Formats: sequence, C-alpha cells, structure tokens
Amino acid sequence: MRNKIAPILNLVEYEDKLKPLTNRRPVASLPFACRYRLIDFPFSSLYNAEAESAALFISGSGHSLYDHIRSGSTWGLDSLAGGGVFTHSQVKLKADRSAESKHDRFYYEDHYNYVTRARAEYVVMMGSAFLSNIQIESLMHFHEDKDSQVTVVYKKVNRNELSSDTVYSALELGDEEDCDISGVTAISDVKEDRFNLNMETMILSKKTFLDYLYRAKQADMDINVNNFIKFSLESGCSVYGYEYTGYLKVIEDIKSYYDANMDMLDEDNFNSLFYRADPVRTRSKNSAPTYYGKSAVIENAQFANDCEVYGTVKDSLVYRKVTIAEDAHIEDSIIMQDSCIEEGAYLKHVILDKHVYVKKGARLEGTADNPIVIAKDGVVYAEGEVKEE
Amino acid sequence: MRNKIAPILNLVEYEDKLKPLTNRRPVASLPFACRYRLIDFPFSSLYNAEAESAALFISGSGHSLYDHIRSGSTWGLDSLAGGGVFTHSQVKLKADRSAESKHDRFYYEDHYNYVTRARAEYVVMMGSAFLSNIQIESLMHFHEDKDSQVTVVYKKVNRNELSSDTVYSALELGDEEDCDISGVTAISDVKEDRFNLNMETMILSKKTFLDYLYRAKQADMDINVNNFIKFSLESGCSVYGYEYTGYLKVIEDIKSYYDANMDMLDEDNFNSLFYRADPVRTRSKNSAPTYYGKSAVIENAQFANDCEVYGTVKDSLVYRKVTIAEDAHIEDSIIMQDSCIEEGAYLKHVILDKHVYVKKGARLEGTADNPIVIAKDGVVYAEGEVKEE
Amino acid sequence: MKTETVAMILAGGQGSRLGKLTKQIAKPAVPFGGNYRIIDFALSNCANSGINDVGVVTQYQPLVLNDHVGNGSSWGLNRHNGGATILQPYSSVDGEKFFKGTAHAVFQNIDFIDQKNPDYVVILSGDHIYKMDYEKMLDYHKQQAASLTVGVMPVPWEDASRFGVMATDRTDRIIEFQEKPDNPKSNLASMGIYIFSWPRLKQYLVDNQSKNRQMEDFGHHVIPAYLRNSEAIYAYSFEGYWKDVGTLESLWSANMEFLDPDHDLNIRNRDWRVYSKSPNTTPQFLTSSAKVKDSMITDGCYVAGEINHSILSHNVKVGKNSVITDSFIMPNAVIGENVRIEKAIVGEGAHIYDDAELVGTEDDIAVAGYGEEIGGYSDEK
Amino acid sequence: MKTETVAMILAGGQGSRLGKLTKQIAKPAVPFGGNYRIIDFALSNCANSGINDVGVVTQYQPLVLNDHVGNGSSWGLNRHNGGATILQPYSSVDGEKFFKGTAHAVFQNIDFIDQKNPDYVVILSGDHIYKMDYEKMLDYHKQQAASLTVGVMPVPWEDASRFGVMATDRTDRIIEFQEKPDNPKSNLASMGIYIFSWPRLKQYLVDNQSKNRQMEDFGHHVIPAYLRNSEAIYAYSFEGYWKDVGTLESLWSANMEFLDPDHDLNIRNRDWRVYSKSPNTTPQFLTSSAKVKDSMITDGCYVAGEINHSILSHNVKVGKNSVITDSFIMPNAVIGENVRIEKAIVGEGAHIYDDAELVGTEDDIAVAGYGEEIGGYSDEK
Repeated sequence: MRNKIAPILNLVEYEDKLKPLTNRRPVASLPFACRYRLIDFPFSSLYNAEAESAALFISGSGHSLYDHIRSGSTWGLDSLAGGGVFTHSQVKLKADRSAESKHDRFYYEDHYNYVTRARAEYVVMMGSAFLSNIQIESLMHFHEDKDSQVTVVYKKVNRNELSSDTVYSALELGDEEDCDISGVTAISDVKEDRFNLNMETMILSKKTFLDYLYRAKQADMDINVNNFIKFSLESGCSVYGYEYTGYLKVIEDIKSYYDANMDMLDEDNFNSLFYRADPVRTRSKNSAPTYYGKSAVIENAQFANDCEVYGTVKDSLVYRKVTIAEDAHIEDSIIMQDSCIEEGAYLKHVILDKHVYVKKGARLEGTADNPIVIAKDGVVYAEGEVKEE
Repeated sequence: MRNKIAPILNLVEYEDKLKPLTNRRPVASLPFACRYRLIDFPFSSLYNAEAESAALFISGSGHSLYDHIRSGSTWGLDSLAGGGVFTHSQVKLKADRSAESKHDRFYYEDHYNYVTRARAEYVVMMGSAFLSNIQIESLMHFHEDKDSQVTVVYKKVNRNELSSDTVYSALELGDEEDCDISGVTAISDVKEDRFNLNMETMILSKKTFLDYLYRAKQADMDINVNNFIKFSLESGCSVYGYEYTGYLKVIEDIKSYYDANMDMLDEDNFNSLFYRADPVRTRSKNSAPTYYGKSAVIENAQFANDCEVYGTVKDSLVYRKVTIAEDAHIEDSIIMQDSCIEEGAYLKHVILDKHVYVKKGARLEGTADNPIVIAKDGVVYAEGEVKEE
Repeated sequence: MKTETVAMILAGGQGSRLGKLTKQIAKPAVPFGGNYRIIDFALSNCANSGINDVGVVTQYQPLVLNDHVGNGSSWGLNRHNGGATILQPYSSVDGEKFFKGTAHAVFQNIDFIDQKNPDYVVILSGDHIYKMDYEKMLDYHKQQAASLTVGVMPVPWEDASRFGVMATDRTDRIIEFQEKPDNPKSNLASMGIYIFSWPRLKQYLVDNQSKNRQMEDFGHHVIPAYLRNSEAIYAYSFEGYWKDVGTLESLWSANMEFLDPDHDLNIRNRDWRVYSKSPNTTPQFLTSSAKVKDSMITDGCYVAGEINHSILSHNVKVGKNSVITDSFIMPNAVIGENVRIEKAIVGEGAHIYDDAELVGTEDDIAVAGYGEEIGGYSDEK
Repeated sequence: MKTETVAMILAGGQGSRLGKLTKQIAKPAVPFGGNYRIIDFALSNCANSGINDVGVVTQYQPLVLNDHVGNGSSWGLNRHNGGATILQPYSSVDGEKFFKGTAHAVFQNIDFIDQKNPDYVVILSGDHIYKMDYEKMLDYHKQQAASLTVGVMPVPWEDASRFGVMATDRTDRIIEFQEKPDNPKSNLASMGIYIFSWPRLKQYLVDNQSKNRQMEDFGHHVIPAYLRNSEAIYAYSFEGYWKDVGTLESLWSANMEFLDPDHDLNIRNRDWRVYSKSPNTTPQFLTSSAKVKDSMITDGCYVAGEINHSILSHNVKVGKNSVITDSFIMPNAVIGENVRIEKAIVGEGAHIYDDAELVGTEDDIAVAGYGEEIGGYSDEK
C-alpha cells in the first residue's frame, strides 16, 4: 500500500499531575505495560497505516523521546527514500509564546513545510495521552465515505472513567445516525453522565489542513483539533464523528496512569489494546528470558524479559531487568526497569520508577486510589525512610 | 578492533558572530564543503576510531542536529547491540544555569551515567568549532606512550589565522621536546605571534574523568577541557600536548566560516581534511548526478550532486539541488542547498543560505573580508531589494 | 500482515553480451547513468508502486549485487515488514537447487513466496531501464480478473520479429504468443513483466514439475501452457521510455540518451525517484583547467580535463589535457593526463594511463573492462 | 580500511541428527535457550571479540537463517564498514559453485575474503554453544607466528576417541592429528575453531585445487596437508562451557543446563552479551492459574498452566491444567489445556492440542517437529 497520510503528533500534554513520573520525561515517554512507552501506541497505529513520516511537536528538549524514537525505524518511519520523523520543539507552544519568541516564529512554518512536502493526501492529527488502538485506515475510509471536511474520533464514556477535574472535552452529535458533530463542550459543562469524549484525533485533507493553518496563523491561534473543528463549523462545513469502541484510558494523572497499567491484567483490555494487524511495536532491546526461581510465586502478573524473580508477585506489572529476592512480596504494583527488591520487602499499591532500590524488609503500602510513587533512582529503607537521588 | 573510547561532544559553541547562519541551527549543523555539516568531521574521527557511542551536550532544542544525526548509524554510532548516540540538552549550560534549574540538576548526572555505562577505557572530549581531522587512535597511542594523566590537542598557529577577538586559548609548553603543558593562557594575553592553539580536545582515562567530574561538581564548575587541565596541573599530574599538524580552521565568525569553505578549493587543504583511512561520512541522500549544460563555464569550483548548471561558476562552492541559469555569474561565493539563481544574476563574495531565490539580473557583491550573507528562504530582487522570509 | 503482492526480480543472468563488463559482476549490477546500477530502476519502480516485498533472485557472480541490494533499505523497502530478500541457489532434503530458467527460479523459491502468502506475484527482469507504475497494471489485472497480465509495448512493425509478440483480441485478451516470429501478427512486444495470480501459477509450476513436464521459462513454457488451457491472459500496454540494455551498444546509447535534460525518464522528478545506494564520498571538484559541457558528473569526481557529452560516475578522476567525448565512465575509474576517450564505456575501477587512447564508433563502442588497465609503461606499474 | 581479520561461520549443514527439527531449517537456525538461535553464540562471540567482518556460509534451507542474520545489525556487526554477509552457492564463468565441504566452502568464497584482504581468517562452526574471546586466540596465533592455530579443549580420556584429537609437543605445537582414533594419543579435542594466516591458506586451497588434490575438509585434508609440510600449527586451549548440540539429546540437555542460574555461560553478564534478533511482542502474561518454578519464560508468552524446570521461548501459549516439566518449548508453539509434556522438545509453531501427551526420557527425548500438530480430533481441525 502506498503512503496516504501525513501525521502530526502534538506531544505537548498536561503533565503536572503526573509528577514525579514526568520530571524528566514527557507524557509520550511514560513507560507502560512492562515493555512500552505511550508513544508506541500512536506510532504503531501509524505503522499499521503504513505512514512514511511523522512530524512531532514537543515541548522542552525532548531528549528522552529522541532516545526512544531514534531514527523511527522501529515504526517504519525511517528510510533513505523519503520519509522520516521530523521533530519540532515548540517549547511551550502558544501558552507562553511571548517568552519563547524565538521558537514562535517557526510554529506555523514548521507545520506548513512538513505538510506541503509530505507525499500524502490526508493529514492526521493526534496526541499521546489518549491510550488507545485506533485503526487509521478505517478512520480514513469512514472519512472518505462520509465525504467529510474533517472527521474527529470520539468514544462514548461514563463520567467516572475520567479524572474528576479532567481538562478534556465532549463532542455534541447532531444526528446519532449520521454522526455529524454540532459542537464541542468542556466536560465540566456537560450535564449527562455518559457522553462522547473528544479523543482529539482528526483526519482531514491536506488542502483543508493548509486552509485552516492559514486561518490559525491569521488569528494567532493554536493548531489543534478543537480549533480546527471550530473553523469547520463556522464555515458551515461537515464535521463527522468516528466512534472508537476499543480500550481507552486518558492518561492525565497518577491514578489514571496506575489504572491503565492495572487494566492490562484483564485479558479483554489487554487484547483490545494489543490485538492489531501487527503487534504493537517498540524499540527492541537485546535481552535474556526472565528466570523464575524455585521459590517464586506468581499470580496474575506481567513481566518483561531480563528479570530474576524469587519472591511473590501478585496482580502486578514488572518491567525489564528487575530483581525480586526470596520472601519479597509485591502486590497491585508497578515496578519499572532496573529496580531491585531485596528480601522480605513488602510493596502494595506502589509505583516504583526506574532504578529504585528497595532494601531488605522495607514496607510501602498505598491505596488503589492513591498509590505511592517512588521517583527514579530512589532508595527505600527498612526504617521507612525514602531517599530520592 | 574493540571500542576503547567514550566520546563526549560539547556542542555548546559561540554562535552569535555566525548569525544569521546560526539563527536556526547550532554551529555543529552548519553546512560545509557542498555536502557536509561541521559535526560530520568529529563524527568521522569517531568512526575511524571505531567508537560505539557518543554523548552530545547541546543547547536549545537541537532538532536540526537530531534530524541530521538520526540514529547515528552513518557513523557507526547506532546498534541494537549497545552503543548509540545519547543526547543531553543542557540548554545554556552553566552560563545561566540559574535560569534553567530544571536541567542543571542533571548536568553532572548525565555525564556520570554516560561514562560509567560506556564499555570503554578512555574518555575523549571534543567540540565542533575546531574544523580538523584528528586521528583519535594516534592521540590514544601518544597518551598511552606518555603515560599521561590528560592529553590535550594543540596546533601551532599564527595569530592572523584566528579571528582578532577570538575567545580561545593557547597552551604553554614546558619542554618542547617532552610536550608537557604548564598552563593555559587566553590568546588576548599571549605576546608571541605564533603559539600553540588549544584545540579543546582531550583524552583521559575513565577513572580520571570521573575524579575530575566529582571535583567539578563539588566546586560547581563546568565540565570542560580547560577546567580539567587546571585540575590536573593543580594535582601536580602530567598534562601532555599532542601536536596536530593537519588542516585547521576555527569556525567562530562569518569570515572564518567563509574562509574555511574557500580553503577547500585548495587541493592541499582539501586533501588534509578529507584524506582519512575512511572518507568523511555524512548522512547519505538519494540524488542524481549534477548536469552541466552546453553553456556552462566552470573554473575551480566544487559542486554537490543534484544541481543543474547553465551559467558561469568560478572559485565557488555549490551545494545540493541548486539551479544556475544561463548567463548567471557566480564568483568567490557559497551557494547552499535548494537555492535558485536566475538568468543574468551576478554574485561575488556572497553566502546564500538554504533555499534563497536570486531573481533575474540581481547583483550582490561583498568583499572577501566581509561577504554578504542572505539568510534562509530569502529572495533577492534585481532592484537590489532583499526580502527575508 | 497479509501481503497482497510480492515482486520477484530475476537478476540471475550473466549478461554475456556485455562482454568483459560482466565477467566479475551480474548484469543487473552494472553501473548506469552516473549514480545508479541497472537494477535500481526495477527496485525503485517497486518502491514507488507501493510493493515492499521483493525477492531478488541472484545466481551469477552475486557479491556486488547482493551488497548493493542489501535488505532494500536504500529503496525504502525495509519498512512495514517488507524488504528485499536475496534468493540464491541452496540445498534441501530434495537436493541442490540451482535455477535453470525464469520460471524454474520462481519454482525453486516457492517457499519464500508462500511465506508471504500473496494474492499476486509480479515477475520482473533486473536489467531494464524504465519507470513504470506496477500498481496501475495490478489494478488492470484485477479489473480483468486475469490469471496473467503481460506488460507489452508497441514496437515498430519492422522490429517486431526481434521480440516475443502478443496477438490480442479486441478486449486486449492475448490469443497468441509468438517468440521472435518471422511473420509477426502483432507489434506488441513483451517487456518481460508479468503479473500472475499466485495460487494459479503455483499450481502450474508444481503440477507440471511433478509430471516432469518442462516448465522452466515463462516465455517458452508457462505462457504457452496458459494459452493451451485458455487462461485469461491480458496485455497491458505501456507507453514511455523502456530499454533493454543487454548489449554494449544499447548500454552506451541508453546512457547517451540519459544525458538529455529533457529525457523521458526525468531523473530529477521528485514524485517518482530512482533510488540507489549512495556511496560516502567528497563533492565534485572541477579544477581551473576543467572544461565541462553537456555532461553529468557525480560526487567524488576530480576533473582537470575536458568532458563533452559524457557521464562520469562517482569517484572518477580525470587528469589534465585529457578529453572525454560521448562516453560513459563507471565508478572509481582513473583516467590519467593527455588521454583521449571517445564513444567508449570505461568499466568500474579501470585505469587509463597517461597518453592512452580509447576510441570507438557508434557501432563498435570501445570498452575498458572492470578493473582493466590500459596504456602506461611497464616500468611504471 | 584494511580488515585484519575475517570470520567465516560455516552454517551450511543440515544437522540431520536433529531429525524433524531441521527438515525446514538449517541447524544453526534452530532455536535455543528461549530467546536465541544456535548461531547467535558464534555471532555474538565475533561481535564481542571485535571481529566485525563475518561471512556466514549457508547452503541448506537458508530462508530462516538468512532472515535471522540479515546484515548482522542485531549483533552490532554492521558498523564501521563491517557486517555479516550471507554466502550461498552461485554460478560464475567457471560454472556452478556448490560447497562440498568445510574447506571447499572457503575455497568457493575466496573472492569474498579477498575483497576484505585480511591477514587472518577465523573459521567457525555455526552450531556450538559457548562464549569465547577469539581476540585472545588471535593474539596467541600472532605470538606463536603460527600459520594455523586450532582451538582445543581437554575432554575425558575415555571420550577422546569420539573427537578429532591433537597431539602436541611441549610448546603446544601440534605434531599429530587423529580423527576419532581408537587409541588417542591426546585428550585435546578440536573444537572446529581455526585461525589461519590467510595468504598461506589461500595458497594451499588454490594450489591443491589446480592440481586436483582433494582439499574439501579442514579436518580430513587441510590439517593433514599442513602437518605434512611442517607448517607451524599450534593448539590453543579453551576452558569453559562448550557444547556441540548436534543431537536431540545434546540439544535438550544443553537447554536444561542453560536453566541453571549459576550456569557457566552466565547469560545475564552485560560484559559479554549474547545478542539475537528480538521479535516485537507483548509482555509475558502469567495468569492466576499459572504455576512457574525454576523456569525461563520469554516475552510474548501466555501461561495459564504449570511450568517446572523448563524453557518457554517467545510467544508460547500454555493452557490451563497443562503441566510442562523438563522441556524446551520453541517459539510460537501453542499448547492447549490438560496437556502433559515431559522431557520433550516442542518445535517452532507446533500445536499440541488439549489432553495430548508428549513424554520422553533422558535417553529418548520426545519431539514435536517444526509446525507439527499433536493430538486433537479430526473434526476440530
């Protein structure tokens, strides 16, 4: 199949409520499900749609993201023959562009250059906070069938599936049958308990994108899905909603991040997210199989390669290169790469970021609603002291 | 040969005097000699030394650099099996760390992590502004033979080879025979007309590097060659100078950048810089041969692939995808990628950055000491007007 | 992921009519146009047509060809689970598997194709110079519900007897195939480009093999068998530049045609690029004694002499007072001073010493072979 | 850049003693240890020893092996102008070139080696499990100014007659070679690892070929010829784990040994890693009904049953109430519910249906072949 889409990923997400996990990484680089980072999910959607290139708009230096993406070859986004990942740092985008006038100048230009040069018919705009498995080809076919100006992805959700102070919005459907959209409402203003969550993922023709880009520039507005819906409605053009029915979690705070990981221990959720034409792709790392010792007791848990497990692990997710000693007990927890849990330690409702050391006999117990998070490189002592590096 | 070195490239260079060429790119990404960027030269030195990895410390977002380097595979710096390019954005490094406390925290840590994890015996520190062809293996052998604590590269130069307000320094040699170094002096304080230019390129053992890193952190000092020389001299340890005798140009302002390009039209300089065990490596791009039409007149000039030339080109360098129409006259100039020169245009002592359009009959004439620079995407009209995009 | 289409590029031939140019390398690996090798055109066509799964069947002197093709990354083929796969003779429990003909080469590689499980197989030759969108031909194949579609192009009637020609009915269905006929019934020459529906072709190859019927060559055996069985075979007409560079004269004239800035191939067209594996080399250096007219020069060249209506491939050196006219110089050739080269092909890495001459005519192109040395004095070597 | 050393990995053998495991794939491509194929050990040794130029000589059923090795990038070999090159039979103006033996395979690929122009050639076998620093052996070769150095390891005297043994003098110079002798004069067994000084070896191969002397096998022809001519042949002793996994029993027992966390191979040692081509797959999912003891499990596995002292390679599914003991399960195998597997090897992609049994003994390992289906009812299939 030939490449048909030019994807634009806006990776400037709300990250404050995800601290300390986002201290040194953007939301897109958050580790997920033992082997992945959140960016792997939209990237794998692009891979399945055989996209040749992608433009990334990021804030800050983005080096954790670069180190993961490298040339983009894992996702077919690299090639000597055209294509590639084009990265654009917009620091903090429009929000405080005054402070970053140097970058501001290129905000519209970078979008313009990428889209005009891409060999593609459509532009797809997406982000990394809506953890999901969107089939871009189906979205494209829907868009073509409807002969839509712009098509936006939504999912029917209940209010309690989102953070109580969510910043996201709902789509108002004009005619349920026809899926045309009549407006966008902040969720805080929505009265119903069940609504159509705007997944801020859009497809539109290259030509329409360039029209709207020009309008955004004239009005000094952000280039994003919500503004583009507005432009389209104002012009009286058709805006259609494409319903997504698979697994979705909006990663907006520690709780939703924790829940999303735990959701993977449910086979239906796991399959919804991981079952694709191709597997979800992540940068491959050389590794040895995980060894489970004679004393290991495992119940409903997921592991990556390269671990050594001698203790008890229940209802938890364990990332690469983790060592769990005999008599250690881990339950309802997320243990990231390179962590080490010594004998007799007890962890429940805990998130350990990378390279955390839990000393002999240490105990940490959070709650499902409020898991304890230990930042990268931390050390947890038996006396209850936590030392952050 | 097995990898022996862990290279650290400090790419935070003085770029103000190189504007507008450095408006959107660091010194390391400056185009050079029709096909290259300055970073290709230290990277090719690393390639010849069979380095497996490199740590880059950059300022700003560095995306033009990332887009050139990609996975680093061009220079053997990428591999699934260990290795890779590790990028660290220190924004403005120590100079105004107060303003960037978020990054400051990781300045020492990033260096520490890279060096401790690298499978190597030595650390090599270098930059991108000293355009040269250093053979790291010879440097390493010299270092081993001298049993030196740290070894620094220098070149004997005359004052007039540098910018009059150069910010660089000279090395004082204790004993010319023995090459031991007794101190570092700012060039403005050097009385002699010929001196040993400190090329700010150093080799030292991993252990010594980590010692000095610790000292720098304790004293809240920069990690750089000059401070490390100081530490070594203070401790009474041996510091040796390794003399480099090949082509060198310090890229510190427009004039030195212009001269360096023009130097390439001299075969001796060209060979000194390009003759290596392996060719200088740059990211390869698919291209067609350059076509020289029936009306073309070429005299002492260099071209990249993918040009179409119908006019006159003398003593000039022409980058990729440049079109030069009949009756256009180009002399003593640098024409970068994607530029287009229309009929009858006349350019002398000019630098055109990428994608500059010179209209029919336009004339630009600078001087060898003060070439005219047209910034990226500019348009030059016959009436003498220059429009910058 | 299911693969709809697999392309098989038959690149195993020696190309013996290219004489000393193909002693050490296979014909599809022969350099062309300054920056290319002949097989780049077929590979780029695949990439531009959206066909990412390509088997390159090699057999004769494959080192240079295999190194050039690699995993297909130079053509962007290695994305999305696709890639170029080199297919060479091998052994199995059934014995040794050399390739005895075009169809036999496909038969011996059934396992490779079955791994990909395609609906269609596109059979291509590795030694033609052209730009063609195979996707359009595939669309036509589907639309006709054909079991075989043959790429054809009209040739002048007087030349038709030099080709395999296809007689068609009004619907473009092929009703007769004539291999180099004395009295051609059609001027539609086969370009050696076939799209087969794979399950049917596999059946023909396996069945006939098991019955010991000869099924080695597409033109001689497979197409006649399809015709005998009234399979739906359609002709797909191609109009555009197409050249078989099987002889020294055609290789030379194709290069000379390529020099024309208005050439049909339009090598600078960014929407249909011809990709190749680019060497790491320096810029082109034209010294003050150089004179260059109506010529293509490639990165890595050093030119101190005069170049007229010629192509210099990468890393060619031309000394002072040498004059090269109407010639194609392959990569890494070194040409000394006071040399005269005219209507010639100079092979890769050949060395033409000072004062030598290499002069041919349009009908008898002069050739220096791969690595050949011409001229010079014995005491200098 | 001059290449000092080229390694040639001989990976062409069928490995017929592995029975149905090597019907469709070459022995060096057989999976091992959960995440590896046998050839990964030789390739990783090359990478870790700083040898980046590796020719992999393949001949028998090479598709899986070639796809696995690729350009060597999984082992980091593709840097600095090095890389893995697949060398398969081919034809030339001299005719067809199949490989008739270990030395003949090197003879047929002289062009490849000469391209690299090395001082030394390291000859390796693609089917041994071990970690060895060839650079140290090369240093020894240089120090002895040897024309051939043979890697040897001491074996128990009673086993010596099963090997090719090397009798040495006090300086470790080899004075006699006995192939599987009844009365061994030495207990130093050849590991099939040779370092040759290339110009000398080339001379032997070319001269003897031109005189029609048999020079097909290193053990049978080349070493005896070297000995006859009093070439400097030295033995280099290796101590450490080394295993030829040429039979089903040795493949099984090598996997069982590999399970020991204190195994000599030390697979988790980051200073001498064993690299492989990693598949893109999901994390390991151990459900609430899983029981896993003293076992290795690899990414992509889904385990609802009981695993005791066994290795599951990637993407293996094990249903509820199934019990796997003392077994090695290759990638992509699917094991249903209520299955009992003991002292067995289950081949790639094999399917063991519900309620089936596959039980062997230490002396007679049970085997399910590549893609084989065991158990199940016909109406379900």
